[in-house]
This record gives sequence, structure tokens and C-alpha cells, in this order.
Amino acid sequence: MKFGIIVFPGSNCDADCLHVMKNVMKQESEYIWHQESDLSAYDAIILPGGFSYGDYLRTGAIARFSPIMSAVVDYARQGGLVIGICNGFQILLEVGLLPGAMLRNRSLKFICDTVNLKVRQANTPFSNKLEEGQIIQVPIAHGEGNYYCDEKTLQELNDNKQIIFTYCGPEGEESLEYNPNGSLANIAGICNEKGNVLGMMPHPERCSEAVLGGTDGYKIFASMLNYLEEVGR
Amino acid sequence: MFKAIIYVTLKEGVLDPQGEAVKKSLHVLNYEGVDEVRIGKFIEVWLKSQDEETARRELEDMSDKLLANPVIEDYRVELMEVV
Amino acid sequence: MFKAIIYVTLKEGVLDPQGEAVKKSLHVLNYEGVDEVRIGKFIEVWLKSQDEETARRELEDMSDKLLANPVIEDYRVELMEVV
Amino acid sequence: MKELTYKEMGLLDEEYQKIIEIMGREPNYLELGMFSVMWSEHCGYKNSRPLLKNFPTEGSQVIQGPGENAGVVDIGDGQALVFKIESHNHPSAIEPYQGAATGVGGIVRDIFTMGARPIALLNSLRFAELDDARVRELFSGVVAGIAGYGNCLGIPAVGGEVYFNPAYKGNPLVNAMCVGLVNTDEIALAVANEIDSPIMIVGAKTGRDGIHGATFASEELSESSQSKRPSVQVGDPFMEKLLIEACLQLIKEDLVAGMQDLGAAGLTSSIAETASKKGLGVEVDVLQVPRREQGMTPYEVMLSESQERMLIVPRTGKEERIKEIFDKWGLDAVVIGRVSGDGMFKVYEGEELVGAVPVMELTEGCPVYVRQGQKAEYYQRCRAFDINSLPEEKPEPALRKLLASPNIASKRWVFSQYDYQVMTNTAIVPGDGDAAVLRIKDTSKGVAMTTDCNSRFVYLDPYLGGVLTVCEAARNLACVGARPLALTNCLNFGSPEKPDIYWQMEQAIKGMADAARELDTPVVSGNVSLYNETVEGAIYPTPVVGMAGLLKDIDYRCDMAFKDEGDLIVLLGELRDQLGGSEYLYVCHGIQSGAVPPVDIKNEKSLVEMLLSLNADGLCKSCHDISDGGLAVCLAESAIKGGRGFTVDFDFENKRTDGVLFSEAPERAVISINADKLKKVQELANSKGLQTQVLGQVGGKDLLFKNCGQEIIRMSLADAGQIWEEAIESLMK
Ligand SMILES: Nc1ncnc2c1ncn2[C@@H]1O[C@H](COP(=O)(O)OP(=O)(O)O)[C@@H](O)[C@H]1O
Ligand SMILES: [Mg+2]
Repeated sequence: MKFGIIVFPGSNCDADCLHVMKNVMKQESEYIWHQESDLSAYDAIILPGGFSYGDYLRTGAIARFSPIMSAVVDYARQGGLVIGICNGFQILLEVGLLPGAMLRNRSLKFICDTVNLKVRQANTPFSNKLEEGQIIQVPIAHGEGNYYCDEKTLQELNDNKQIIFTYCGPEGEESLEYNPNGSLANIAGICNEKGNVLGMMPHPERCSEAVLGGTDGYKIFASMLNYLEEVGR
Repeated sequence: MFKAIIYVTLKEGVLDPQGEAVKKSLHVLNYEGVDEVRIGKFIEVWLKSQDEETARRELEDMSDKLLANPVIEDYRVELMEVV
Repeated sequence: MFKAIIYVTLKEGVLDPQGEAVKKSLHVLNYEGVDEVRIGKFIEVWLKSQDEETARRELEDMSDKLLANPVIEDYRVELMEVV
Repeated sequence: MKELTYKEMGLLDEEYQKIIEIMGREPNYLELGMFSVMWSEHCGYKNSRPLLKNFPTEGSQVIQGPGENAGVVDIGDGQALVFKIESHNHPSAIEPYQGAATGVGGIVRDIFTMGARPIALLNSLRFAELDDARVRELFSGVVAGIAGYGNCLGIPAVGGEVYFNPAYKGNPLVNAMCVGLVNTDEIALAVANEIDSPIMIVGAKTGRDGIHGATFASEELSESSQSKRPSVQVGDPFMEKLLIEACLQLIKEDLVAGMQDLGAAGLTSSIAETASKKGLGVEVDVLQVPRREQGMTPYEVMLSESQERMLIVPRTGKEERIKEIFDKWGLDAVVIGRVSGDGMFKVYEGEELVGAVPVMELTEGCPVYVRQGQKAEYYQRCRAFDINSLPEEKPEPALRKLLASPNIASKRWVFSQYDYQVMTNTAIVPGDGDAAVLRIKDTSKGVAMTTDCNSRFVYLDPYLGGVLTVCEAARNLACVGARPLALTNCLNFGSPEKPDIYWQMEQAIKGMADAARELDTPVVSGNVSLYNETVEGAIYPTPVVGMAGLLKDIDYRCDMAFKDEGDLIVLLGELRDQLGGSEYLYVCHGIQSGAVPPVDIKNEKSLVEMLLSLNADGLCKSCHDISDGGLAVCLAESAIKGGRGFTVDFDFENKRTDGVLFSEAPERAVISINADKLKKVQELANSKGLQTQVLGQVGGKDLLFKNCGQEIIRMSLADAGQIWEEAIESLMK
């Protein structure tokens, strides 16, 4: 399979994603500069973390106008797999592929840590190698991961089973105490209605190798591969 | 030449953690009369445009697209002609 | 009850990376008439105070201490009485 | 802008005379400004140069010692580490967020200027105590500034230290270190070596910010520092990120002959340094320099310290390709002048020559002062302080107080604001080991790094303190399994013009040099920050050491957490009870005094070798050196980190209980091992001439200390963990 990793000015997890896809997942992978406009060669697209355009004005706000983003929107509408991690998630919100918006962390501080996530849906292209209710450990690192949407949207997210990952405690408690940033309903990751676009604040690429202290992230990328192999693009 | 100020505020009902934090700090500093604090930003734009109407249209356009996020923010444009 | 708005801007000559980035982005979006962009913030404060004078003094005090950073920012207080 | 006199620019009468001699006339205002910044302590090292000569700077591992933007050390496989530490004390005192942020920006530029990809940040911070609201503001501003800048760049901040002491009231210290990775055949240097080659400036536009920043950094902080506030700059980490990517691309394509960042003293200093290496001259036209503000004078352009700018001397014929690359990243690259053969630094404004100064005089001509140090008045008094005159504090409350001391408590409040995992290399994260460990992708290697300085020791005994600082850094690296390679240092002191301060500098540097020589960790780079004083006096002398080391096999790294029930806890080194200068004396008795524990550098070296052998053989399950808070805190931290209690029971001999528990004497570490490995450990220790002692076992839910079977401390693990984890957090609420 061939993965494309989009590079905006200010992306800084692009190399990490490339490393994991290439050297750990052993897939053909390459960078796509934000001024490109053709995604036809790729089986899946990754929007990596970082500070595109310095995150000035609002996170993801300027990046969404990069030429590549209209291609990403088309790609997603045609059912292509798109995963946005951290800043990638923020960009997906701004461009409207996912509903809602990001606010600053409740603490107003950037926070770097490893958190527990509950897998809320396992039959998605991104979580089929995980089990529903399973608790995984994934690093976070962000200043604006406080997910917000209006009530109606939240209802829809619930009804359509679009909430994929939530922050939780070691026993799966989904309380405020285990919510690192104040996000609505402890949301850590959501997908679109069709299920082919995922946005998540935690960084699976930071826990895909044992030397980094955990491999739960590996399973998210393995799910994507599995899906692509089974269903095709 | 026109100068515009676009005031961007969080929508009512959207929690403003920064405003909350500032309020708390002000209480700590003994300004107990402070009831509420909300924080917004404003964007000053100097632009050349044919006329006021065009300028206003352009500015609203910019705001809808880029300067404000309609999911969480409201905005208001103030426009003046400058020399 | 008073409502105040404190406008905080970067001092003249101080680099405004945000404004620069927004300007560039507006050019990319074909708003070529945009000459300059500066970004500031404003803080809305609702407070109880004896009278306008006291309120103003308190607000200037708060701004000096907390709301603005005198090293790189200027501020301006707008005050009105509300019911 | 009001014109300054030479005195206001920080020049002495005799220095001004020397300038007139050099020029053969009165300098004009621009020329005077250029001299004054280049001859400031910050750029010219006029008070410290003679002392720095004492440092050992050579070794088979050293590729580049002091004199370039950063030092370079060989790590095998054609790869090298590039690192340096630098201060941003005064800007941070005035504007903590931006001061600290631009400090990070500056040190990062020093690293990629060498052609290296920055892979890690560390920092060393000093503040007064947190009960003061202004200190809390400084502390949170500085941490947020470091985070704001470094996180945006995507360089993990993997280590550092924070200390609180009244000695830093009004004059906090903010030292930032950056480590980069480079292929040895791609190291870039800051030289212009061809006459007529163009000189380009790239990156941010030049504004009026930071004029005379270098001078400002070389003065005491006073009321009038307030009026120099506009010299504080705002950083743009996004711009810097673009610069990193673009500049590293230039190196990959071998397009540049020389590259130099614009730091202190801006264009003046970077151009002078680039040209002076080969004794060449240079001509620049200030009108070509892209500006952010209108009406800037040549003086302002040449002295501006606007951030995020680089100077580039292209290889012949490569300007166009260089422009293309910068264009891709949305950056301007502009030719502003050319290299000349006459040794003069000529500044033009269009056609008009507005200043001309001999390049070498700016750099090498800087006067040097060899001063006379004098032993500080407090030294004998503190040494003679009789600790036996103090009552012993009860062990358990004492341990609680120590765990709650911000100097010892968990620094999570700080490092959780730093992205320490980006780049996916961090194998030992902040707080988990005595040093940070990073893997080097595509190899089995790892590198480790740490910053250290116990400035209370340095104050009480500058020579010993200097030795101990270097020893602690080396020990920390050995604890995680890394062989110490070389060090960088940031010498933070008060005014060198005061004889007792000069004595502190002399002695500390001598101590550091002796230890560095013995431990084979030469000095490859560094920075000097003097005049760290306020009206209330000088800071504690704080010569911060940043050290880097190499692990041959990343799989044999070791953290400090106890792992399994029943593991043996072994002390490497001796029981010692010297309490001079300890945190215990300060926290429990309010005293910062006493004789600093002596150190035998040879013995410390044996310990380092022992730790390296143990880790190379995979014998240690955990390893933690004894430093702040002593043996008791060392054990408590390993327990908290591992989520496992312990029982230690040993003979305190005739020593003071508080001494045995809380002495910060060096040459010691505590390891935990599988019980069947004890014999091997003992044999190894014997062969190195080191003592070992089994203290007890890992297990249970309590921290249990016994002296010959008699219980002296029993604290629940949960209790200890909570005190230690939440101390700083709760002070910052
Ligand atoms: N305390 C020190 N120990 C060793 N080298 C030092 C020390 N202080 C400065 N240096 C070296 O002197 C040179 C000049 O330092 P500096 O002016 O800080 O460089 P830059 O202008 O690149 O920031 C550098 O090579 C630096 O490593
Ligand atoms: Mg430099």
C-alpha cells in the first residue's frame, strides 16, 4: 500500500509518521508538499501533527487553504482513507471534513503526557485491530485539544457511532478527572459519517515501537492496512 | 485606503477558559468587584479597495472564510476610511 | 455595574508574527488589496464599582498588572455604565 | 532614537581611547556602536577569556572544540553530536515568556548553523522561591516561553533542571541547551573564504528590536534596565522552523561555503566573525537589508537583534538555487554585500560609505582583562560551620519536608508543558532517569544528555563545587548507561569586577577543568553570562554543565524505577554523613552553610566505569545516583517511580542518622538487581576498587528504613508519591 503524508509549512510530526509507515509498517510512503494537488497515487493520506503556519490565528485555520486541502476533501468524499493526527485533526475540523472545533486546553497549558483511551468503536477502518471497550495507552501533546461542538452535533456523533476514542482512567472511567484538556464528552477522536476520515488528538506514531515504551499505536496503523487489504480503496 | 477592525468573540454558550482564568487571577489580586471576564481578539486590516461597499463585502468574506470560525465564534466588522 | 473593554495591542515596532501570517494567507486567498494586518486582543470585564472614576482606576491597575504586558504591549480602556 | 555616549554603550574610557588609536580618528556613531557591541562581555569575553584557557578541549572524540557556533563530538558510524548551552537571563528577567522563547530560538540556530538537525533541547533554570507571586509569574512565563517556542519547532525538550533559591531574587537564570545530529561529512562552518563571494541574509525582516542587547546582557540589572525594555524581542518560532528546514536543505545540496546565525550584536557580529576567520574584509549595503520598519538608520540596521535571521555565504554560482529553496519555504534570501580582500568592514548606505572598521580589531582587538581574585569573606566562616551544633530533625518529618521541597519534588509541572516525545526518539523521558536517552534511528545506538549544577555547593566552595558539577553530570550519564563524551557549559556569575566574584569564577573553572580532564569529558562549547547581580547582590555562582554521552546499545539503557518485588537494593560507594550545603540543612534548619563534601575525582571515575560495566552487562534493573536530598530521597524516588515500596535495613555505624539519610556526598549510586546477580556485582566492584553494600529489598507498599533492625522511617508509598508529585503543582495553583 502507498501512504501519503502531507507536509505543511510548520508540520513537525511528518517525519515521525513517515518513519513509522516506512520502517515499522513497511509500506511505501512519501511526503506530499502542501502545494501539490494530485492524490491519485495514494491508498491513504496522513495529516501529521505540528504547528502548521505556526498555528497562528487558530490551529489549522490557515493550513486548510493550502492547495492540497481541496484535493484532500475530494479524496475523502470519494471514500479515500484520511487520518488527521493532532494538528491534522485540527485542520480536518477547520476544513469541515469533521464537525466541531478546538478550543484551548482547559488548563490553558500545553500538555505532554501518555493517556488512557477507550476504544468506543472497533468496526472502523482505523480500529478493526482493536476491541470495543479496550483501553490503550497513547501519548498526547497539544495546547488546543479541547474538542467542542453544539448539542445537536454531539447527538449525531453519538447516534452515528462516530466517537471512536475517548479519554478515560485506568479502569475505563470516562470522568472529568481523566480528561486532560476539557474536551466535550471526553472525546479524543472522531470520524465522519462514512467512517473513512478519522481525526484524533493522541499520537499513535509515538507508540508504535517498543523502544518508545508502547505499541498500541501500531494497531491503529495496522487496522488501516487491514482495511485496505480487505476492502481495497 | 480603508482600515477595518474585525472583532472576534466566542459564541455565547461556548466556555471561555482564558476569561475564566483571568477572572480568577483578578479575584486573587483582590478585585472582587469583577463579575465576569470574556476575551476576544481583534484583527486590524488595512486594505485598498474601490469603495466602502466593496471593502465591506471583502472583509465579511475574509471573516467567514478565515478570520473567524463560525462553529465557535461570532464577528463584527468596523470599517473606516483612512488617508 | 460597569462594563469595560480593554484593548491590548502590540507596541509599535514589535514583531507581530500572527499578523504577518494572516496577511500572507489573505494574499494567497487573492485579497491582494490587504496592506497590513495586526492582531490584538480585547478583554471585556463586567465589574461593580462605586463610581466611574474608581472603576477606571481599578481597570488601569488591572491592565498594568495583569491584562497587558507593558514590555511589549499598549492598552486602552473603554468604560461604560450598564444596568 | 536618542544618541548614546560611549559610556552609555558600556565602553570604558581606556577602551574608547583604544578605538581612537585603531581608527586614527574619532569613530562615527555607527562605528562606535559596532565596537561597543563587539567589545561587550557577551561577544568579546573580555573578562573570561583568560580563565577559559584552563579548560581541556581536546580528546579523540572531539571533532570541533570551542570557537565555532557549537562543539562537535564523534559518535561513530560517520555521525556526530553538535551541542551548546547559552544563557538568556536578562531578557527573561524583563519579559519571561519572550525572553525564554528567544533564548531557545538562539541556541537552536547555533546548532543548525553547523549543519546539524536539532534533536533535543534541555534547560537549566534558577528562580527565587515560589512563595513570591512575582517569582511564580517569572517561573510560569519562562516555562511557557520555552514550551511555546520549542514545541512549535518540533524539537523535544527532554531534560533540564530547576532550582529555587533566594540567591536568584531579581535575577533568574534561564540557560538553554540544544543538541543536534550531523553526518560528519556535512558539518558546516561559519567562514567566508573567497574574495568577491556574495553575502546573503535570509529569514525574518530586520526591525528596531534588541538594539544593544549584547551590551544589556553585560550589565547589572537595575532600575534603568526598565527603560531598556524595548530591547526585548518577540520570537517567531514558525519562521525559525522554516529556516531550519531550508538551511538544512542547503547543506544537503552542498550550496554554502559558510553559514552563520545572527545572534547577539546582529549583523555586525555575524559578519565580523564570518570574515575574520580568514582575515578577509567585507562590504555591505544596509539598503539591501529587508526591513520591517521605515526610516531605519544604518546604525539601527547593523545593531538590530531581530530574531530568526541567518547569514549565508554561497558557494560560487549557487545563489539562484539557494533562492529557489528559500522561495519554496516562503522565505526571502537577499544579497546584501560581498567579501573583500582588504580586511575592512565597510558599511554603505546605497553609494555612500557610512562606516569602515578593521574586521580583526572588532573580533580579536577586544581588550582582555586579567583581574585579581580574592577569596570571599564568607568562605572560611561557612567551612568552619559546626553541623554537630545542630539538633537532629526527626527522620520522617525531615523526609516529608525534603520530598515537598520544590528543589527535590517532581518537575512534572514543568516538563509536561514541553513536547518531549516529538521526533519519536525519546527512550527515557523526563523524570524517569538520571539523564534523557534518545535512540539514533537506523542504528542500535543511543545518546544521553543532562544538565547539572549544584550552585549552593559552588557558592560555599567554588573549586569543589566546580568539580562536583562535572562529576554529577558524568555520573548521571553513566547511570542511564551512557559513556560521557564531552561537555558544554554556561558560566553564570556576578560582576567580575568584584574580586570575590572573580575568585569564584577562577576557582569554579579550575574545579570544572580538573574534573573534565580526569573524566575525559573535554569542554567543546559554552557561554559566559556575567553581571548577574541586583542591588541586593550577586547570584550564587552557577556554572551549569551540559553533558552528552553515548550508549552503544540502546537496549541496555537503565531508568531509576524499582521493578520487581524481591530485587536487592545495593549501594555503590560508601555510607557518608557530610551534610554541608545540603538541601536538608536548608529545608530543616534554614541554613545554607557548612563544608562541602569532598570528592575524589579518581574514585568518581571508577564509579562511572563500574556503572557502565553494570549497564553494559544488563545487571541493573534500576539505577539512580545520590544527589539532592541524599540517600533517603534517592530511594524514595526509585520507589515512587516504580510504584513499589522497599525495606532497607543496615548499620548506620556511628554516623548521625540525618547525615546517613540526607548527605549529598558524591561518588555514590543506588542500584536494584536480581538477587542472583549480587555476586557478579560484588566481583565487578572489587575489581574497580569500589565498596558495595546491600541495603535491602524492593517490595511492599511502604518506604521502610531501619538501622540495625530498628525502624526509623515508615511512610506509605502513596503518601510519599503524593507529596513529591504535587508539591510544585500546588504552589503554582
Ligand atoms: N564557558 C565556555 N566554555 C567553553 N567555550 C566557551 C565558553 N563560553 C564561550 N565559549 C565558546 O566561545 C565561542 C563564542 O561563543 P558565543 O559568542 O556565545 O557564540 P555565538 O555568537 O555563536 O553565540 C563559542 O565557540 C563558544 O562555544
Ligand atoms: Mg552563533
